[in-house]
Amino acid sequence: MLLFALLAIPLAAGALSFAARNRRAMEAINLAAFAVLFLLAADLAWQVLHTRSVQLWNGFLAADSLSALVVLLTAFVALVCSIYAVGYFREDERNHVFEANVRGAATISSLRKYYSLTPLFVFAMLLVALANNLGVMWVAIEATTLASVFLISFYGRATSIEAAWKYAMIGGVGLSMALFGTILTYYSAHNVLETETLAGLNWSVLVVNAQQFDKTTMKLAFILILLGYGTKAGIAPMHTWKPDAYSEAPVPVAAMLAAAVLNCALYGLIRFYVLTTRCLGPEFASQLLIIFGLLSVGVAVPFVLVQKSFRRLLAYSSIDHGGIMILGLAFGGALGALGMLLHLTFHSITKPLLFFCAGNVEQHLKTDLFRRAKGGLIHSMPVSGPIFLMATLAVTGIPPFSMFQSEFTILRAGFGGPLLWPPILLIVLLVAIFIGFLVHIARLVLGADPGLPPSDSCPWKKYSLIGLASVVVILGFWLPGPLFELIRNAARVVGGER
Amino acid sequence: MYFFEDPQFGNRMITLMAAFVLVLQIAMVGQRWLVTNIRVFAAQSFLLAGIANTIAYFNHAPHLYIAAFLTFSLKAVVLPVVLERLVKRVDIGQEIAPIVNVPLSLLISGGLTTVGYVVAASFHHPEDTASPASLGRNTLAVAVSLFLIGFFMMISRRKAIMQVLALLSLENGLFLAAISLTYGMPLIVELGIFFDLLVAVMVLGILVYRIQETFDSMDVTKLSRLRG
Amino acid sequence: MNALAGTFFFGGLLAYAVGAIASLATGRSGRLARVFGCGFALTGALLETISSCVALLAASDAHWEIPAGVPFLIYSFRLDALSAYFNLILSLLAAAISIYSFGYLHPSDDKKTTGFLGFFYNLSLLSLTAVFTASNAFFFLIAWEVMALSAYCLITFEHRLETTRRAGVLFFVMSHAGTGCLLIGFLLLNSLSGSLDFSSFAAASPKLTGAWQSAVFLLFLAGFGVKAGVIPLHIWLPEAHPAAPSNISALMSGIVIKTGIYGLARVLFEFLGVPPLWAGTFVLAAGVVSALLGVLYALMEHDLKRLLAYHSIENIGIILIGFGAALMFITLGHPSLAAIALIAGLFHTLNHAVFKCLLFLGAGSVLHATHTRNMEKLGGLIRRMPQTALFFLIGAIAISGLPPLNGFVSEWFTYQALLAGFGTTDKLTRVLFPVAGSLLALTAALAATCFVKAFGITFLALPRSQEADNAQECGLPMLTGMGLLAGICVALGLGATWFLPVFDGITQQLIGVRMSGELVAAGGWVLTSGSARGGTVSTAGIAAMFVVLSAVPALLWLLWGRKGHRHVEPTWDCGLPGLTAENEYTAFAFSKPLRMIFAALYQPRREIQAEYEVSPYYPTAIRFDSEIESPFEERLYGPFQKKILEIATWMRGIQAGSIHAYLAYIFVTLIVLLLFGVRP
Amino acid sequence: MSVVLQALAQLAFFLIISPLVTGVIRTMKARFQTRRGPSIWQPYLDLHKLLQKDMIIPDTASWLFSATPYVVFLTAAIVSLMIPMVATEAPLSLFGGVLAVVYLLALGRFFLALGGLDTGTSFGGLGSSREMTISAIAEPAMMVAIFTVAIAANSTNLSEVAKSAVGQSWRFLAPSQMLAFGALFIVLIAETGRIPVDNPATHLELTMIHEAMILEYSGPYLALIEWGASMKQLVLMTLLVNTFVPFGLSPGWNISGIATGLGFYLLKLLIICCLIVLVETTNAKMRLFRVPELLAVAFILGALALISTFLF
Repeated sequence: MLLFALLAIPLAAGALSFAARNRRAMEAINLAAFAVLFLLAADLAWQVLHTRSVQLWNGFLAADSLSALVVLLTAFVALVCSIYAVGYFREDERNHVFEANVRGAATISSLRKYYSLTPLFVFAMLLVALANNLGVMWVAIEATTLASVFLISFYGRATSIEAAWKYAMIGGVGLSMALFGTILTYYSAHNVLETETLAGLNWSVLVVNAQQFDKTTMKLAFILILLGYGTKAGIAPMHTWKPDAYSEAPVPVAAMLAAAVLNCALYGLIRFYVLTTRCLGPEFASQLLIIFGLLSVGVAVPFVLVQKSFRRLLAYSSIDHGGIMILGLAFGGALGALGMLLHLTFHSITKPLLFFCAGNVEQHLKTDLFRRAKGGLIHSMPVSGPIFLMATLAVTGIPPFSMFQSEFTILRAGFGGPLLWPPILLIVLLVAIFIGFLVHIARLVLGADPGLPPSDSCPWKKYSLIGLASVVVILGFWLPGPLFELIRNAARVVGGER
Repeated sequence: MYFFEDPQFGNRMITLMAAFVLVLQIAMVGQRWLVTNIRVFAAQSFLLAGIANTIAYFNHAPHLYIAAFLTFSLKAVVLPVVLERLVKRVDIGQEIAPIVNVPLSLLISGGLTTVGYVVAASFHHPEDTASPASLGRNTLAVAVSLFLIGFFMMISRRKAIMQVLALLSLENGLFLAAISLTYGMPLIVELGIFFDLLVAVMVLGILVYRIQETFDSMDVTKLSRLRG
Repeated sequence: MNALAGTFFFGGLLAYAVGAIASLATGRSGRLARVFGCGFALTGALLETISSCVALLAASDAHWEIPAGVPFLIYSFRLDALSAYFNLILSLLAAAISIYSFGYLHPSDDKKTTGFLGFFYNLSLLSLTAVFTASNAFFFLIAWEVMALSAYCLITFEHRLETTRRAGVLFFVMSHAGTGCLLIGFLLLNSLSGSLDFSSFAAASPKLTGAWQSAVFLLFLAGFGVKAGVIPLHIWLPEAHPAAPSNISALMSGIVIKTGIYGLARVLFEFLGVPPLWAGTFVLAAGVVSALLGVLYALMEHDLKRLLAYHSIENIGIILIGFGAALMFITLGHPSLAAIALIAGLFHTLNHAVFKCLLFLGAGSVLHATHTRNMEKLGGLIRRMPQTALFFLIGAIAISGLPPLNGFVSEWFTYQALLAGFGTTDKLTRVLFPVAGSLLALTAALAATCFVKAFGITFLALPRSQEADNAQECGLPMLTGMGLLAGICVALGLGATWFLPVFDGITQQLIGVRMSGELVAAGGWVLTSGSARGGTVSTAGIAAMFVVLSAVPALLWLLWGRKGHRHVEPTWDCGLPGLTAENEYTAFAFSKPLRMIFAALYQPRREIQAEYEVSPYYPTAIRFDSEIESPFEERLYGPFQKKILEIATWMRGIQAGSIHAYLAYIFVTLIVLLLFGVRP
Repeated sequence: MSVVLQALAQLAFFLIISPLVTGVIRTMKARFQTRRGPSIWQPYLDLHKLLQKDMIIPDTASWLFSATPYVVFLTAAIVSLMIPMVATEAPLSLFGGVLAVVYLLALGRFFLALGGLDTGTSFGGLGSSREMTISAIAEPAMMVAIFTVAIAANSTNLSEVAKSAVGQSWRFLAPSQMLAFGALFIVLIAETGRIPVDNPATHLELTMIHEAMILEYSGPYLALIEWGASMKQLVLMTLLVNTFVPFGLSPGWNISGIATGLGFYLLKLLIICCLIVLVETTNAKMRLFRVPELLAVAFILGALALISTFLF
């Protein structure tokens, strides 16, 4: 029932929001739904922690530790984004953004679009994590794309339509590859399982028999899955939609794309990774993942070093972190998987903070270009400014913030492996990315007072920022025991244990 | 009518239809008129439905009939109609200058077909060619080629609507692969895929319309403001 | 004793932590934040001083492990001799700076910033303590980066100035690059020893040989070298240290760069096993180059704080000369000589910390009183700020290595170690030791020249600007802070023999010998170079002789001088009407001979523009511009940065906005991978 | 003889002999230039006169101006007790060896330069700047020469250096010793402000170095500085003669030993004075920026000395 509730609540919230007549009602519906959702997700995590697995409908929906972790993070991101969104869209309304649309749509219909599509979006993401069947999982991932296209083109500017088009097209191609990979997986299992029922694609069934799968097919399947879900996760060279989509979407949507969709795509990848390593041994997958991981981190470097827009900067950071997680997976072993999932967790919590800061700054300056910002934001934004700087440091892996811990764990796993150059190269690239970030954000936040009017007065925006920032700081010193236990169990799932 | 029982006959039929599917795909590559392209796509989808029916018949896989019906109704009828109306509405006849010119495109398509065959060749297990389970498996090469050529079309065409069409033909390749390798996916998955496809086409249709409205053109090369 | 040391140790940590939080919490009231920020820091510093002294005296090797609430992290502290020694340096300086800061921070300046300053100040003290005592690589790295982070925030404190922001970013960037090296180094050690614990690294050191050893050595040298400011990794230092508020500059130059020295000591002598000979030679050469270039660039500075910052580079070089020699002696199998060289380096670390801190605080007082750091605008402060001038003079004498103060003692040991090095081998490398010694002598002499300039131009003669003319002596807290350090300078100089046993624990731990017995002779009055016949010196004796021999001038005075009178008259002005500040020699002119002599290094450019109305021989105004080349920025880092940015700009073509290109990337990848996947 | 008496004796010798050496050089130089020159006792008369005179203190100067003469005088006095003069055992050799000597002299110079700056005139600054520069670049040459000696004796303690030469009395003919001697001699010329580096007899602003710094000193302060300077000169000369050619040094502090030691010592001083005078009369003063070249020569000599220790 819990699993059903997890899926039903966002669907219901989407429908209710669609029916709602005014802004307050929509805000209230979303907030309430996501708050309840978060509690349910926490409950799920708690149950999974004790029973290892929760199932519904004869195993059609199933949650193991990995799913529970992804569900929990998705629910968390959805909750904080919905809180922030209230302040964000109110500010947009005050700035008459909606009236200035190319389409000239009225405020309420724009808001309705956001408030009803977002729960659908979240529903799709939860389904990704909860579906046991890999085919259904694919359908759900495709659904996340479809639900978010119009969220990306939300503002109706020429550039946002461009971004949405690229997102839809590249995503479409990517997911076709993923479907191809899924078909091949089904095929390679087909002969072994001799079944044509739904269970033939159930992960829980596949993982048990993975060793007998056809090896060549599994290789091709993994390549296609890697490219497919890699596209969705924004792994280079399939990352190209990311900067466009992240910079054009409304900030809460961008935050969700960066923090939650990434998780879902990686989640899909992990499921197949486990099958592949079981079938082929770890070398094949880890070879590929090392190349793609390093490529992702490396691709981000030039764009981070030379960048004109801070929204796009964040997108490249997201590509970089996708690469790091992929590398964690690639370095393998219990440590690599654990590092990867820790990174996933910390990233999901830190990244929204960074996006919210960028959102506040963008709404304050009315631009996301560095060149138009005169620096010295700390004077007009005494809360967002310093937190922006702090979040930058957090996201670039500076201790005491938690991402250093996960990156360190991943690197440790890397140095434990047969090849030394990938982790060393990773360190070099990470340093370069840090440099780019620091230079850009320090220039933006610090400096003489340019004389802008004070901002940071909206309590929704301010307190969602402060709250999340506190979580980020606390995580640097204290990771709650049960959460760590959950992550560790999830890492066992990645490592192939049940 | 004994040959209706003969798997060998079914195999031939499938191979023949698959070959036609590939020919149609290459025809799309060479074709500049949008409306013609849409109709070629419809024909291709129709053939696919035929292949699905044949496989369902010879392998006694009843759920494939449903897939075949959905393919027919959705891809051979509904989508072409929707797309043709869209083309009429935005009033654009043909692709003037594709990014890769037609002769070269045809050449590349040939190359991609070869790649498809090479990839598919790795699936051949000599010991089970004779068994009924292998029925239609030689169409895999066609499926991979369809997929690759469709992908290539997305790269070589400027018009947004052609990209949508290319994406759809690419999905046809997937469908062919699914039915030929495993006689389709589990039914609920199949339904989900079709539902997604439908929604995707609607979403893309709306986007195409918005592009036309915003940029006064369907040329996606004009969508290049977001850089760096 | 462990329990006692531990109680004070954690008490100190707690005080720092409380100070950080309290000053942040009371940030709205500058007055309160100042009291909390400085008060808790002082408390913590005193507790840490006691703890370190206890640990050093009792030769304890206390070890505490506190599990952190974070995966894999254990707050693992170890207060062994080396840690306790550096912690002692830190806490001594922290105490003086905290007292000084109380006067330096003006609550009326800016209310909010005082709270932040207190927060980051205490945080940096906390992290510094952790750096010196961490005994787990993971914890060490975290403490290391938190230190860099808080240092960045402190440097960037006056971020309204463009130069300050740039300096901060430069610091953080260089520091982080260094951390990257450390990260690789520690992870290499980790994969060798299978644990992140420092003790396991030490235990695994015999396994570390060949290429791995070389790699680890170079990585740590680079990583810690950045923080220490070894040339050519120093470029951030002269920018960052002056940019910070002066009390923070004192902290930075006094102790933060010493973390690099601590790290080197820890790694080179404990984790590296027996290093190859080239490693020691390399460190020695790096030390000589840093020392010499550091002081040469210092000579060209007319900004008081930048000048001091360059001297930090010089002194780091002197410390490294000691370390390099020690490494070479270890390789050559002379542990007792190695111990002397190590003592020289470590003692100089303490000495430099004390007098550099003193000098920066003095510069801070000058800045506080005159609002300028430009020496060309100062002068005459000795009459307006007599105590500050006296303390600065003590610091200047100490840093110039002149007897009988502390700088002399450690340089003396360095010379002795280098001289002894000549006899240790018959390879040609032995000529390096005396050559290094003579270059050290050049360095010291140039340093003296530089401080004649720094002190003379800043404090003596006539004020060169209105601000300097109006300067007033600073308040009691600031004077107390400086006085404390000046006292330590004198005490360490005169009482060096009684201080030497402190090093026994360290040399025992790192090299396995105890030397203090051999280094002291004549009942504790005389320092020796290991044997009484080798070389001796007695700073206390020299100081005593100053007092005793004063009888001679006094006698002369009695015999002859009573008839004469003192007249205070205007200085001879060459017949011009009245001597003004414009007649004085400037700092620029003072260093001119050296600029000419070392023109090959400085590549000075000058530009003279004379404006005239009638004839060029009768100019109405002359503008003179001169600058020297900064070769590392212009020849090394500048082109590198430019190249990187060029490549980055070129690579940005990847994302040119064309969806077709984007799809093509995926397409090509797909084909390549498919073919890769089906290859037989 | 107790150490106190030894110290008193050596101090007295130094105090008394040092003006004489200045006088001897001056007179000898005059004779070489076929002038009559002043009496060799003239420096004593100068000191006597200066000590009696009034002092004029510039109004810009601070307490440092007054402290400088004492520091200069005292450092020279302390140093003089660390060097073996007539006996191998210097009275205060335990308090410091050659390094302490060099650094104590540097301390004196440090204060002298500050004293020059304290007056506020251009001349003072000019002198300080030049003095510090030249002494700085003289330093490596001096050190490398001293190291050669110290390495041969395996000690930086000057008494030990002198003792180690006992029994190998022709050691000074070794190439390394000769080269080091040459280096140190050049340094001596530079440090004592003699031609070709500085001209002690000039007050021309373009050329003066040492004199520029002490231009504002008068009366007893000037006397202390002058006396300190001549003691420093004697210290350096003693260093030169007694470390390289420790002939005739008395092994202990007894009357007869001291007498012969003193005799040999004065003889050696006379020879060194002759050398200095020879150099001063046969050379012209160099341009300031040629001086580094001279000192580079000294450094090379010293380095060669080191290497020849290695070779032979």
